Amino acid sequence: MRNQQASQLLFELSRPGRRAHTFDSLDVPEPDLEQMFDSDDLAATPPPLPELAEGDVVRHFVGLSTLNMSVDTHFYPLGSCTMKYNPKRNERIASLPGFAHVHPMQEASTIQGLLHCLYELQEMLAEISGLPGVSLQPAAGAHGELTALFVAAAYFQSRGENRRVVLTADSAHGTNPASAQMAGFATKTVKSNGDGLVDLDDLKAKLGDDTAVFMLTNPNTLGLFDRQIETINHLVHEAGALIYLDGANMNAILGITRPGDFGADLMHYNPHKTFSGPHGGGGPGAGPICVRDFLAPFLPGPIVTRQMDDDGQPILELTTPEHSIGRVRSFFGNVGVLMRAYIYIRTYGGDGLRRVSEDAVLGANYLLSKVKHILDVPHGDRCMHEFVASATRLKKQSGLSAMDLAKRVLDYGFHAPTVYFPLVVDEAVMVEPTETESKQTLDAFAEALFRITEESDDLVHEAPHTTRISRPDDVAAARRPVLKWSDASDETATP
Amino acid sequence: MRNQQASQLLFELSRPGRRAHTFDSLDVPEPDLEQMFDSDDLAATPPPLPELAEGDVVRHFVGLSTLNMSVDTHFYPLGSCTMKYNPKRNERIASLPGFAHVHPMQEASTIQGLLHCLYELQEMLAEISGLPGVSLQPAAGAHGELTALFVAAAYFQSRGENRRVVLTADSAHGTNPASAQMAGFATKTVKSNGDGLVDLDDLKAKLGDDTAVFMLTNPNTLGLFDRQIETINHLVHEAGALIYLDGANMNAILGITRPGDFGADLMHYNPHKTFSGPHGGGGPGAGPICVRDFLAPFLPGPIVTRQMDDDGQPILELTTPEHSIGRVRSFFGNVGVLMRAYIYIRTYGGDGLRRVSEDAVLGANYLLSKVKHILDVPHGDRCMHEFVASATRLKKQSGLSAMDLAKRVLDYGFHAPTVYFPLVVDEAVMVEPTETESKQTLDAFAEALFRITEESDDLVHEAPHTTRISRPDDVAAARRPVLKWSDASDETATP
Amino acid sequence: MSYLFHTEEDRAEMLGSIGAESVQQLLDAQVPASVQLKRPLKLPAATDEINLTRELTQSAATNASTSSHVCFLGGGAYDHFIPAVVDEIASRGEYYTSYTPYQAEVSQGNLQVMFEYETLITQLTGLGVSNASLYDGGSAATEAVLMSLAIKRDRSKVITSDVVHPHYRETLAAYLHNVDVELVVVPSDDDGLSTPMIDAIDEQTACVLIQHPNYVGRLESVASIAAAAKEAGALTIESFDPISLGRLKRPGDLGVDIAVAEGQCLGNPLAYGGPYLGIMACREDLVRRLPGRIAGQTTDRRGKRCWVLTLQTREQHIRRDKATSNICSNQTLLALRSSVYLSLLGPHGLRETADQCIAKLSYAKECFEACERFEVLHPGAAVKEFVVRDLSADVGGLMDHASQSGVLAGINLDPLVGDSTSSLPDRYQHCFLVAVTEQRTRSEIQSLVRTLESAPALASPPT
Amino acid sequence: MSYLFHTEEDRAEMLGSIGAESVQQLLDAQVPASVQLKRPLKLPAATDEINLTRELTQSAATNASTSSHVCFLGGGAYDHFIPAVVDEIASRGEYYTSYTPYQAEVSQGNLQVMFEYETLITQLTGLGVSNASLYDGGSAATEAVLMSLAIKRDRSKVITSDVVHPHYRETLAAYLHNVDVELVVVPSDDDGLSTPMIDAIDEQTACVLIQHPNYVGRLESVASIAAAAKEAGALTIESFDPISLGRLKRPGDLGVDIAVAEGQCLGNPLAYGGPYLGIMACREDLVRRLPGRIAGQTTDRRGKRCWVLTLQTREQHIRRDKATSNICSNQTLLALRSSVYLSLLGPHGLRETADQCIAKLSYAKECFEACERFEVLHPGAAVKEFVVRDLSADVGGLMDHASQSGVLAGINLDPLVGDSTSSLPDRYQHCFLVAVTEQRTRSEIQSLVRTLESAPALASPPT
Ligand SMILES: Cc1ncc(COP(=O)(O)O)c(C=O)c1O
Ligand SMILES: Cc1ncc(COP(=O)(O)O)c(C=O)c1O
Repeated sequence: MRNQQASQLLFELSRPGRRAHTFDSLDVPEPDLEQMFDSDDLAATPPPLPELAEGDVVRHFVGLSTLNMSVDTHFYPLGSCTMKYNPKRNERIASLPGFAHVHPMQEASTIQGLLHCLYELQEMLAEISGLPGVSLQPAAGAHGELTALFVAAAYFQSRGENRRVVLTADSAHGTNPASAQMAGFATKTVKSNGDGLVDLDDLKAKLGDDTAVFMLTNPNTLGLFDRQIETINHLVHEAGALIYLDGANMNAILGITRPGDFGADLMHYNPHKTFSGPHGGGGPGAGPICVRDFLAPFLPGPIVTRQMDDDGQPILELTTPEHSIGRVRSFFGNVGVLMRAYIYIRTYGGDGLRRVSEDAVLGANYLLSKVKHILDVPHGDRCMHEFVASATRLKKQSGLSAMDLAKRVLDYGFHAPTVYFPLVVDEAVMVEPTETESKQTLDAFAEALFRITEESDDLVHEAPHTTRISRPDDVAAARRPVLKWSDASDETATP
Repeated sequence: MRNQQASQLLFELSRPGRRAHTFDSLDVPEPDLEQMFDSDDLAATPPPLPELAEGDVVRHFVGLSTLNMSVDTHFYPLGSCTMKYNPKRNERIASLPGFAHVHPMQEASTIQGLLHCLYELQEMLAEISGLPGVSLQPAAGAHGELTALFVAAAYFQSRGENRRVVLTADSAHGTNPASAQMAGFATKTVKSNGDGLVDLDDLKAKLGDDTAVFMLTNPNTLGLFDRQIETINHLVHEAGALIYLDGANMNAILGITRPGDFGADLMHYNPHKTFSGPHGGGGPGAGPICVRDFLAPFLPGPIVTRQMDDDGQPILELTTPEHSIGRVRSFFGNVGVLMRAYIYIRTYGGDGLRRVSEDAVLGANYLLSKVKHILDVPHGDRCMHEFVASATRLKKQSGLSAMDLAKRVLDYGFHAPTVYFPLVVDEAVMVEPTETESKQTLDAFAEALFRITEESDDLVHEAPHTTRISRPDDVAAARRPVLKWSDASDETATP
Repeated sequence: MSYLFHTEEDRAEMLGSIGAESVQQLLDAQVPASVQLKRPLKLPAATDEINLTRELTQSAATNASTSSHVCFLGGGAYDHFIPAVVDEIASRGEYYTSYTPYQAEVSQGNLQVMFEYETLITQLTGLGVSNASLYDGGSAATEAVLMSLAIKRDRSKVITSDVVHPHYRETLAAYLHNVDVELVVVPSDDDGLSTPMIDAIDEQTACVLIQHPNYVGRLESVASIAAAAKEAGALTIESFDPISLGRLKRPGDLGVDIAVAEGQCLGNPLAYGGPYLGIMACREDLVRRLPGRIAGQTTDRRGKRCWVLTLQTREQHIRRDKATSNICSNQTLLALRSSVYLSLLGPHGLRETADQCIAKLSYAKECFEACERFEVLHPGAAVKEFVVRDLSADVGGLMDHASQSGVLAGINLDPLVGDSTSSLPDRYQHCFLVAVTEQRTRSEIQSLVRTLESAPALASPPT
Repeated sequence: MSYLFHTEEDRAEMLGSIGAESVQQLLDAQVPASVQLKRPLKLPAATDEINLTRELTQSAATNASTSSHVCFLGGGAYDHFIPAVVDEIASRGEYYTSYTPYQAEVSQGNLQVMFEYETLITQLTGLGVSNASLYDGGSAATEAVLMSLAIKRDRSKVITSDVVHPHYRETLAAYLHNVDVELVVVPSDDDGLSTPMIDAIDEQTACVLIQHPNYVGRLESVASIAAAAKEAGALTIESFDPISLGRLKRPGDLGVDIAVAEGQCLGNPLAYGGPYLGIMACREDLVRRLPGRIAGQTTDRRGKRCWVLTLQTREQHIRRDKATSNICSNQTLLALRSSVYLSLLGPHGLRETADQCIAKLSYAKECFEACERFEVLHPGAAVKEFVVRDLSADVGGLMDHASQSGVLAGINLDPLVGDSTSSLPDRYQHCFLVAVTEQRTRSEIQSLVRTLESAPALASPPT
């Protein structure tokens, strides 16, 4: 049922003279451009973009969309990514002109409704984290990490402390060390112990006078809550350093435990994970951060604050914290994503959010209880919102890798789990079902995994078989990069 | 890449206790229903609808959508259906709350903007047809036919003429005779001649004192403009009857010739064909009708009329024609569809609409110039906006029917042409490319037809091969109808 | 130009292949010069997307709508909430830009949706079979009558009541005008009930058409009427309100033979009257006389379950003048929307919606009753509509007053009172019909009553 | 409850399979009791879709927006028209609910879109390679500087100008604060041009960052600056306006090494500042230092052309602290929107859009010039923005006056003037920045000037 033309590139569909967007004639005088502009500034011809009709464009992009798996179409148990259902009411409400068509340089007085939502969101994030200072500015989780590290740096600088090292966990996401490096810190890695938790001895060994921040993911990327958290808290603060919490896994602990209560001084949220903001094929996200009160003066600005006017009516204003690090991007923040988070939190309320996490934990443990009979799960039979299995045994027995398994899962109509992350597990298969999947779906997924392990090796090695393409040659792609169309070879159409 | 669960029915996904739509508690007192209602009126339990989560519903219906071909995804040369591109601006504008969320019983004074559009649309349809009286009320083309026949009946009745017969062409769409019958007329069929046009002798023979209306499709369903139109016009009116024009093929003649100018007294439009209203998988459409001035007093009401107020400002009002037949449905009409037509006509303007028809004719003749080398085209090598080929020769040579051809076309990623209609051509293959397809697409389609004729008979007989299902058993469906789920057999999932 | 594709080069190549000089030449060869239009069409000039969007956005903003005003209008079309999911699904191109599923292999989505819709409607109505949609509530009621007449060929009387929707009766009258059928509109009793209809049923009666709740919001004795009809060998047609079935008994459980409804309330925008959704379900044994398309289950060549259009010999494209109806294009997209809506609500959501309507209506009634100026016509049970009388003002003026204050307060019944087949009885003079959906809030209801109360009264009340 | 699935029965079965009594037991086994929250979260109560939709629709309606007001605000975010097609495509679930294309076989849609986007950006900029997006214009400019510093490891000076976007400079300053780099902000000349920057370039300079047209709408001598930089062995980074390239020379044709832009103007909603689109393209030979994801072409096992994420050794998930950037989530959906936008416009539509901006801006300038009260600061060529001075009023008050009349008249530059690294020079005191897009009409421009002219003047003008 595939439309053969859909595999062509925009540029191959182009025909000179074809037009989609056309204009009525000008309602003002037409200026003489030659006279107005320096001829050096003007291009003789416009950029050589493709020329298409509106119908071309629609059919092309609608066609391409059907080549993606997505939460709307498939179970998407991609560990660490929290691919939960993206509520349609969020899309509708956030797209209202009064939210979506507001210019970032409008005066606060013209957008009190919007600022009210953003103010409430700040308060909500503070309450959920137990950390009172909030900045909504960062554009994604990694950006939040970076921003928080800038805040930490400014804080230590304000105290005259020269702490240049950031510790990251070996199970941490790559953004942690990358952010630390970008923020101007040196990085050291803290090992995991046999239980997949922080190796306390290694932590102790690496903590020192020069330690600025320990970046912790908790629950960590193995889906485990670090039960040594009080010790960690004690050790890090004892050393005069701060604890940063990578909040990518907040979906496990909403209303159950709060980063501020278990020792974190700074953290980011990924509203595009925890609070159902859609991932958009890779973005946009947002990365609001929360910090302890003594760090709040260093947050980037602006922040929404509330005053009372003469009639006792609340007025919302934008203010910049006293010792602000400045800003980490233009304008306020990823408001479209933040509004979706706000709507989501309003939909659930406090009890509801706790129930979200409970169901996420229930679903993951249920799936774990099935998968452990199929694959090894090195870190025990309890987890929080996700778990990491390993295909090592499979690999030894039949030569099938985590990658093979993942590819074959696609044939069963499921997105694959995350594979080869975290790095601390060999042949890692990281499964996060989320709370918005039914027991039937979890059963079907476990059943698929089981069947795959029973299938012939060749079948699995050569998977996927039912997708638009078979496995791509990644090596060739990187060795001889073709990063844009020039006249890349055309597809020929045979059904 | 298919999500296996998507083939399940809603009812099979249902689990008792699952909920999507939930409610906050009431903000008014809860009445005592037992006391308020007669117990005979109350149902003990609500209807046994399925119980689903919001994520179930979304994934189910998104998944199902991907099993359809559509104009947005595929070339759809379905003859007589004018499957042209459905502009997205029409969707956006028609969905504005000020158009889409207006209650049908609002007073005219509260909806002047909307009534202005509808008034202009009436004027536009009158200008395009050359027939001044317009009713926007009918809900589809067939409904327009019926309404116009009611108008004709009322007209003759008002003149004391007892004309009880409607003539329809043998190449006409089934709605013509069906509408005539429903309107209380007897029907007689007028034959086509060897050129596919009205057989004038047969027409003469059937015309008489009792003839109320001759229903003509022009261009007809063979894609031919009847060049005898002046004679037909003369004959029918001579007999004291009226000419009804089935306007389903208006896409061929916008700005080129007008029904009112070539003799039609009444006609309907299919805005969902001619004016790009999307077909919605079978509807909704609309069926506005235009009539000569002497028929206008019989039109259904209300109609939008324009008055000037004391300041000379136009005021739009709803009025019912003097001798109105009443109404043929509740409320004003299919305003959502009509607004799309209005936006479409505004987008093109007069010259643009003529160009639409010219390109529709160009595209059809071009495709005809290719297809005639592949299949017989019994009615010559010129056509208007569509043409009808025949698979008779193919059938004789290789046993392949028009149906086989159509099914195999699907494998090439195109929707099939209309087959077995009109009835006057054996093994009819009716192709309407529309003006919104590129030459490349037309070439690819012709190429596909050609290749199919070269393929092995078995391959074609067993087609389609690449669709979700192979050919369904229509006979079993009609013989042992299963028209609702009770516990219809479940699909099993194997990739 | 707008949505056209062909470049000058394309045109030349295409004409070359055809063997024509120009498109005009192609036209001249077919359309006699004498009937060709020699001038451009006189239409507003072509307008680009930017200007048209601006102009029509401004035009739309001049209309009162349920977004700008609080809506208490009903009368067959209601301001129920439409969940965001409904719009999201129905705006997928694969649904709204496809045609009738003539090629089942590439239309399984639409066909399964139709089959599911039919099942949902049978669940909703308690009847055995549903078609895939008709145009709207009014034409559906009329088609049900025509269907009954076709089944009861030897009978030629149709009975209905003066509290059935005026538009439905007007439609019915227009359809029956040229056929030899007697349409009897029985006056309702003082309580606004159609029970007197029972006495009019006789051996000539093909069917009775009732509405429940009726146009003035009253609950009819459907079961008694249906029993009387059955006794006389006539069919009973009930025009029902889908939302009300969250709480009321289903047509199928009341002895009804054919149930019809306006499906707008199930997730479809008000859109000033259309496109709406004509719902029709009937007893299983009547299926071969049912108008409109039907999707059914079958298997493909490999034995896989699938869906097709079926029982097509009822339809115009096969049977032409012998068809059960002339309907071709129907309201599939609206049926899809309603299926999504019903799937989201489920049994509990539908019940809750009905209950919220009932509770808010009761509250609104009380508020009006507490007001000297107004009389609530029929006390007692109602689901979402009731009639209020105000002798102290011209009802049209009263409604205008309210709409200027941002409230669409109700339907002025005065213009509907009269003595045609489609009129309401005199009792509804000086009255308006108020509809209360689950969307209305306590404070909106309070402000409705306050706004109306504050409207200027007539110098001398009418008599 | 909202979006949850598990029924009580499901829960019981699931716990059974796990072998746990309750979810609480699962939690207790992992989360020390001492850190568990013992109370419910203090958040507003759960709200149903009906009530939340009503409340937030009302809240949205209280905000001024480009739908309620005529917008002349720019400064890096513009009220360009967004064709309906863009919204329709981007609202398809397959796009907006998918993740980063880690499994290429089921992400060919997103990957091809990324590849096409990259190609479109190279066509737009005239540079050899583009990444698949960064966060926004400001962070993209900063990433370009970091990239330059990484390429020119032995150099530690970054030069920019005081007419580069204040937010971009503020961002840059924050990023560079903890690293050993000198940020030099060269004052512009009286014409609002950055040409003096040329003299500041030296052997220590890693890169120069210019904006063209610059923040006050002036066209910079990009080619001369780039030539001077090249001469000194430094890289040139141009922050460009995508729409302006319908008429202006492309960065790649001016000798620029890295081009960055805010892509909001290419079909993305204003949304009070985000999500926006960071565009970044560079010379082909610099690709291994480019931050962000890149899609590339390859073949599958059957030799079929396909697309993958490539050159991933630049990225954090492979290289961790050695990565070219920490970016992970990017702005793919916005890149999709921009690809659709550029496909619709094509070369001619882009040119026409730029030309309409220029013509309407010229008209607006004339209208202001015709007005005694106002001074247009820099006459001469401009594409969509210019600065107006009004000595007779407090600019903030003036803008308030306009917004109360339904016009968002311009950006008050007063708060941006100062002497930090991110300030504008004193010359822009008492000024506002007016942006005119292709959407503005003659009559809107006239009413802008009329509205401002009618604003009350200060008793004594400032000095
Ligand atoms: C554990 C963890 N940390 C950080 C990130 C980075 O977040 P973002 O992609 O929003 O920048 C991710 C995202 O995948 C993550 O899983
Ligand atoms: C020639 C012709 N007449 C009439 C009709 C009926 O129109 P509608 O489907 O709008 O009722 C059609 C629709 O297919 C048609 O093709």
